[in-house]
Amino acid sequence: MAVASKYLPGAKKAHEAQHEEHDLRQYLMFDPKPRGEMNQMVMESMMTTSWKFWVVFAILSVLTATCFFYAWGYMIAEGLGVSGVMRPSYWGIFLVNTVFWIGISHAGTFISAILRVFKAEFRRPFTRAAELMTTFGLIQAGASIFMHLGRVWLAYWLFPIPNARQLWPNFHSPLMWDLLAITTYVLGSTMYLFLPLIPDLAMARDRSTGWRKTFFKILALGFRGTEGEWTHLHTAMNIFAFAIIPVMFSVHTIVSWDFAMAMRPGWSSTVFGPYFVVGALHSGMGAVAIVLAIMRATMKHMDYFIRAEHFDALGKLMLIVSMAWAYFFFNDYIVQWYGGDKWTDTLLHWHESGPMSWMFFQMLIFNIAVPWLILWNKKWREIPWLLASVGLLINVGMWYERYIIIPVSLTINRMPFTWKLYYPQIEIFLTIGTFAMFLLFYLIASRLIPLIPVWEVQEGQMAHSVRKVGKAVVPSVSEIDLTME
Amino acid sequence: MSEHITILALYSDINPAADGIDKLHELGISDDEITVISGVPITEAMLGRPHQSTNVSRLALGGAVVGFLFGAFLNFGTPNLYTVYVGGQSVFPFPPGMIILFEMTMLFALLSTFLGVFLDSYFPNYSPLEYVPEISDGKIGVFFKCLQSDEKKFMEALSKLGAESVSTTEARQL
Amino acid sequence: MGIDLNLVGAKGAIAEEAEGKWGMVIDQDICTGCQACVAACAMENNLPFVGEEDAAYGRTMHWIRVERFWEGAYPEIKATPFQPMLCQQCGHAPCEPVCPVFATPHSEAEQINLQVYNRCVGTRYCANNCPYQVRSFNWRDYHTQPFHANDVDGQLVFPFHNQFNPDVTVRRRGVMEKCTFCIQRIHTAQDKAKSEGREVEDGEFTTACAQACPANAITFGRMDDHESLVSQLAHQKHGVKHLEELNTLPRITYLKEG
Amino acid sequence: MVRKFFEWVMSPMGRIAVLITALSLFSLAAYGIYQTQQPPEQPIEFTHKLHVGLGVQCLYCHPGALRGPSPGLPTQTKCWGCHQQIAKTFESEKLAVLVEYVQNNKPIEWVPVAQVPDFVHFTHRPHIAAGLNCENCHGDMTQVEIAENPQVLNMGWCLKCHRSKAAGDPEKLVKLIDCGTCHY
Amino acid sequence: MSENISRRDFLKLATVGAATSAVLTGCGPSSRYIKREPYMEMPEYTYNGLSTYYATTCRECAAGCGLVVRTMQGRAIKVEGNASNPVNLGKTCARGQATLHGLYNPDRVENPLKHARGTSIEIRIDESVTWDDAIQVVADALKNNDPSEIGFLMGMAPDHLFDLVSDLAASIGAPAPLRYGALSMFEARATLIKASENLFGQAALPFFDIANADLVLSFGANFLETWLSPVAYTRGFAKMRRGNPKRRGHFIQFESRISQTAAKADEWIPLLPGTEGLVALAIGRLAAEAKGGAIPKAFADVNPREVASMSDVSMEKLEHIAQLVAEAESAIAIPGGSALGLNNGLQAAQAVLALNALVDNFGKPGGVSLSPLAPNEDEYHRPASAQEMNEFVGKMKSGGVKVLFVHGVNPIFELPASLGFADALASVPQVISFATFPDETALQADYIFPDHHGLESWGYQRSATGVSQSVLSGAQPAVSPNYDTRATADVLLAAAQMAGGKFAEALPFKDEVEFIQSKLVNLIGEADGFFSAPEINTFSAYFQQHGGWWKKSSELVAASASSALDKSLQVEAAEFAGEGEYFFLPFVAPTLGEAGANKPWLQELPDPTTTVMWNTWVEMNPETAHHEGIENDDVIKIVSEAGEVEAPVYLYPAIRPDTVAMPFGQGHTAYGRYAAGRGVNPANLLGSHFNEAGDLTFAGMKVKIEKTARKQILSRLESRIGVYNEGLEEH
Repeated sequence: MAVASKYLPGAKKAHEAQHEEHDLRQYLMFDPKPRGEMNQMVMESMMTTSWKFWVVFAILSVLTATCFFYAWGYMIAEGLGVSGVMRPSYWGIFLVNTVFWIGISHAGTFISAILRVFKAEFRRPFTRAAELMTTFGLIQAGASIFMHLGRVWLAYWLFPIPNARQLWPNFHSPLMWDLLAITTYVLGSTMYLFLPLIPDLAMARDRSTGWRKTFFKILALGFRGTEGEWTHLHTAMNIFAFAIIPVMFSVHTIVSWDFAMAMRPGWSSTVFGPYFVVGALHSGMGAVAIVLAIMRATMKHMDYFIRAEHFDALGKLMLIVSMAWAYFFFNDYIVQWYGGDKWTDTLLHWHESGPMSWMFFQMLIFNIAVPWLILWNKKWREIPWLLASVGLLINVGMWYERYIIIPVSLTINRMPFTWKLYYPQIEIFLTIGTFAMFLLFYLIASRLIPLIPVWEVQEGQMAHSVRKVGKAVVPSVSEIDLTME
Repeated sequence: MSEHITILALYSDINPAADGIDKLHELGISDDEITVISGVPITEAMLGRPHQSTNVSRLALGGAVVGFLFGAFLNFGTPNLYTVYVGGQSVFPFPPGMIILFEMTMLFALLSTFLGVFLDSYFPNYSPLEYVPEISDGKIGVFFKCLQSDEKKFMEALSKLGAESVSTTEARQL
Repeated sequence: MGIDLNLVGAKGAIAEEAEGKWGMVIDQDICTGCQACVAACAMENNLPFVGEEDAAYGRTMHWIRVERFWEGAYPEIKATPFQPMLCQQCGHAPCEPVCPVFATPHSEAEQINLQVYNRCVGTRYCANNCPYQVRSFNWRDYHTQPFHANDVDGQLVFPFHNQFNPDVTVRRRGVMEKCTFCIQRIHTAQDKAKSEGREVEDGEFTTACAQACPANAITFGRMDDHESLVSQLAHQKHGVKHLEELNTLPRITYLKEG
Repeated sequence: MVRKFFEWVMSPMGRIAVLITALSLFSLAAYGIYQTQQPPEQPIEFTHKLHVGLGVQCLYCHPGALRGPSPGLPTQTKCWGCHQQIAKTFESEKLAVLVEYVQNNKPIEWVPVAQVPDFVHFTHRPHIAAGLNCENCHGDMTQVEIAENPQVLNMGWCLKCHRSKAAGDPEKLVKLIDCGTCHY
Repeated sequence: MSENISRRDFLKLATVGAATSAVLTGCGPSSRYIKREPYMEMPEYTYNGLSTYYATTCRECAAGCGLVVRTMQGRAIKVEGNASNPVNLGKTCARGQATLHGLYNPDRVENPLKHARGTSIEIRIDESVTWDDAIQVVADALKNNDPSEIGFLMGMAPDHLFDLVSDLAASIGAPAPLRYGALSMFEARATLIKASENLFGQAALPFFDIANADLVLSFGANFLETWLSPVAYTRGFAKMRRGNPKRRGHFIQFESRISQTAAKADEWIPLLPGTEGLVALAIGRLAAEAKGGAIPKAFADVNPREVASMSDVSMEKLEHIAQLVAEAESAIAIPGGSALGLNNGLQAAQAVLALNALVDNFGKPGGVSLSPLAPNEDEYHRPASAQEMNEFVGKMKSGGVKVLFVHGVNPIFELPASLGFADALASVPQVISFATFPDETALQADYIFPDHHGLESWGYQRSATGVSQSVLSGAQPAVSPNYDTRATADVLLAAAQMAGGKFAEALPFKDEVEFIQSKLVNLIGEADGFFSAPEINTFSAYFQQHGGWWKKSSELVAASASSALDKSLQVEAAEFAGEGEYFFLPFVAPTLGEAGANKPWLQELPDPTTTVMWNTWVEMNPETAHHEGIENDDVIKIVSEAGEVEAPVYLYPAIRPDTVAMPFGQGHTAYGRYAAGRGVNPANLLGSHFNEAGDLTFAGMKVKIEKTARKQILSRLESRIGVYNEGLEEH
């Protein structure tokens, strides 16, 4: 193809050859394959399932059934008493999980929207994996919110539905903003996941048989790839890419407002919006790193699509975000520390020397120290398992952060007579349940839809060419990404 | 009166496809009789084809307006139906109103964009269409209708200009 | 019109709105912490008891609690004056706007903070946002649930139900609740007065806690009527309101020593 | 297998099967709803139509409506007060039940039909005082045999009346649509 | 009975229904669905949906507060104070409020029964004991036993039954009934009465007019909790603080821990247990000096400096207090509780009363006087002191009691185990209990012929103290009996009739009400009553309507001051039994009282000072605990000469380091599901030692402390983080 033909072997010098050989391993656009071959690879990665897959699948399904559905049903039947929430920690791990999962969901949008807008080429192979994370993460977030309702069977009262008494929801309430924002976000991101998926579904349709064929045929909507279809698709995707970004920011800002709006020491802080958004990206990036590493390790042919360059770029992003998070954290902390309000002081004291102080300091280590110590080094950034483990630690750290902000901070209020420490009960199982369900969805998705947006990858390879500057071979990208304004 | 047939020319590269299309123009096939399908998006510019118009953006704008109005109704309309005072705040809170307006605008804009794609490209469409699986292998396909009598002429012309294969084709179940 | 003086926490005559309609004065100097108010409230408002474990874990359903702290160290130690803490029926209640379903609206008629049990979906946001921490949540079906204190060996303890006050809704699991200023008594009194074609007189009725209090430390009545005992008491110099700096406009005045 | 199922559904037999299932589900739901609308079994088949037709005032048997929250259901002495003077009482089949109640001195456990949920605190007195008549809410009982409830006593219905009554009197409206007026 | 069953079934159904509806509404089980019991004939005073109110008297303690019970369709819904009753003027304590939990308690004795001693009431010997059998049994017991071998054991309430039994006993020549209650023991009533007898020559309870005093010295008297008439004294306290706009009464409490009462004191003096009397004398002497003039004989031979050194009260403090006493317009000193429960308690009481003599407040407002006798009372009937109970136990042991009738008291729980009542009971051939609840004593009886609950019964109660008027509170049924119970008075009357002869002559009444009326008859003529009536039926109608009868004006009897001061007073050193290193201070749990443990809402009421719910705790000074290596919630074993108990520790900052304190009220082994097996009973630690007045020296024990490995989390309302800074300590 176009790019392939351009790739001329340079003058054979030993070090050059070595250099090129290294590049080949590192950069996806340096050893392009014909589209057909790539399609084949992706299809294979979808079709091949070892016994290991089914074992994991079984375990996850059992966990989901017991820890998510059974535990939740039990809680609905018995009342929230079986969980650990009480006065004054009226909100417990439920809200922690909600914030955590919404945070995870941000990575997808960030990568596929912001990086698309700024034409960051390395994004191409794993946009879809990230977008899936958005949708699945939001499902868990929504579930966690509904779990924490005392009477979840009345949750429909939260939605603006006409009724006999003409009493509508209360739009003064941050929870209502939250509900609308999350609804917008979950619908938006799901559509944004689906649009670029259509051509790949068409591809899969052309290469599958049996019930899979029916499945893909229905989803592909009869896409052929006419100029018109491409144009509409592209226009829509650009609109989405631009529109979903403010939505994404609004969602986590509003989540933060659930806390910031409340008249509580440690909560009513103006920096919470950006602080939460960055925190979300922090955990999101970490999650992407984990998912990429797992994909690369477990799925066929993925080592072709997911390269060192991607981990490298992701690592850089993680480092930057980690720094941003540290900045916002310090910003929030110093203001409260300096303000010297009686209750806030007590709260900070409680964080640092109370029974949960270990969590506070581990949070700082996982979210700041670890990334900064490891991610500055290119060599280390390119090691998938290392990046994945950093991502894992960051996620633990971020989960701690939310835990400290919600149940631990709720212990301290303006009525010292009521201060009590929160001990989670059934929430632990429900948490496990949400994680299991999230992974289960991923597992199923990995076998039902192409995790690699093949056409985007090919587009990228078309866009790239290689120029010799002096003795070095450097990639150069042309404005082929056919975004029409 | 002799009936029309559809001819499909397959290309694996853009340049010959462009040449082929020019040739067809010469041979008097107008643009709207030609359909180009490809596995990757390629602009009309590359093939010297007229600009493709799309309504998606207009629809998105319309959706945004509707959403804004809906948001306005939620925030400034519903409290009128049953007025409840809370926390000494005004019945029509403006700052929270901004949020509602924003979210509803965005939601409807996105929905209508999505809808726009469906409307503009007639999705979903499960009826038989002219198509070959090679397209999704990155090949570029050029369809055009012509009189059966002219079949030979076109075939030669196109294959000369580097078409991988030129053949008549029928609509088929995808 | 001008600026709303209540916004700057203004006190006294200008803060008419801050006075509200119904108000309460609690005299901490004579409150003996005897818990009679707590018991009376429980009996009047169908409060369930939760048993030892849940009580220990901070799930008591009391609508009113008596707080006491310590000052100094032995032998110069002193217990701070007992402080009954109940819903302050704020004029600008922080709990109200945060409820997504209007389950805790402000009553324009009675100028108090309502809790509409049947509308509550149990987000517990109100309780988080209550600076006084006086809201209690029905974590379980304390009235019926088979493994709780009010029934042992899975057998429901029915006789207690005979004592339910029909004027007060019995709450089930997943519902937030709080002190209502005995609104059922307010309504009964108003209805009676109306049927006799007169206004409700000061002291004609009172809340369960005030009625029981052996020391007469609790006084309840109309704040907007400056002749009423409660407003007379409330405007003494040693009357303070809790967390007034938050501009919640609490309706309860605490009288300190002196 | 999935595909097979789809094909079967598309086949005539399949379509019929789907239709039948849908119909049966629907009728089941309908029957359930119908059941909830039935007047409950009363200890005595008391016909309002007859008694009201004879000119017995509502307040004679339900006097509480004037004074307080609940109008009350008549005790057997109330029934007996008239019926002991009516010869028919001792012959008629239907009235045998009443006689039996009185002779065994058993309380008549009427089943109330016009009930609001427990979380709604309704009082008759102010409504009567406001000049409402029984039939405004309970319908025309001269047409009802066994007691049943004519309307759905739901909040929308209450509010409709409250709003109309308070039209043009904001102060009254505030009181009448205040949540705390009925819910506490 | 059948009606009850039907009601129960209805409840079940209703709750099921409500449960389903609750899923939709989240409210219910609907209180309106609980019991829809139509009347056969609507009482003319009853309207549907409107409440009916009955005036009656509280039976939770002996103070005799007037109650007004709100009932609806035959159900008691709420208890309020009777505003016109002088004892409580419309107020109630927590225990009064919770009376309904006694009435509707699931663990009542529902019908007369015969069962094997010590077994639960479910295990019946004879399933079919009817009330006729019961009456037969009682009649035989009366008839077939030598009157001198019949024993009557009564509680502090109700008085009408006590009168009835007294009359019966007197006329058949049986020993007079003994009445007893743990409260009277912890109040040390006997000592107080003896002291006032010694001082005023009249055995009556003194009345302390706190309301009009401007300085109150209380030596261990917990008058805000359970002491004598808590509601009345609480009202007095409030008036003392707020009654007079010009001055705010000053209140000093002498006690070794901060009790609920001490918590309200302006000054708390943690003196060494046993030195109360000395301190009182010292203050008296210093005050007399401050006043100038001759030192009265009473205080002549006390050396304040010695006292200061012995009692841990600094000389400065003593002088400061004496100064206050000297300057006060109306000072008052109150002896009570732990100060009197010592071997020198009587002397202490006299010393304290002498202080009042010094400031010459006898009979004056804000001073001490003798409580007036209640109407229809010839002389004050003092409850039995622990010593008298001990003698009675001895009599039982020696087989001197052939049949024992027990009503309204639970000696096995309320008496210290060391007195051995339980064993003694075993040697009584026939024990007949009239208990409403299956308490420990009832379970040791052969028969239980359950009395109605207080709210289901007739009667009257005299107010012994707390008010300046002479008050007789009347009781009437507020609800019809829930179970197949019967008024003990009726049972005795019927039995007497059945027994015939002198028994029948002794009680010539057809039922309880008639007997009560016979006791009211002589009030008709009485002057100064707040109502009067031409004849008895009208009178008793008013009596029920108003909930009693009382004089309009106060009838305080003043005694001469001189008599108190001119004989010298000695207070010898207190002796403490047992060789432990800690003083042991049992006190009555303010929210539970002696018999509140079976009422779940009382259990859930936090203790005013520790906020502990549902359990027993041991109060210990943190210093001591630290030194002993004990922490919060550690279960420790307390060993006295009489026995040992195990209970979790509460680190209580406001108690003497050399003292441990425990609340009395928990530790039942029976008495229903809420009481049984909950907490421990400190009475088991008390040895049988008595002071001169015959009161148990409950404050005179020394105990040892042993650690155990166990921990038991105490259920507290308060936050240990917020109140004790746990987890917030500086590092």
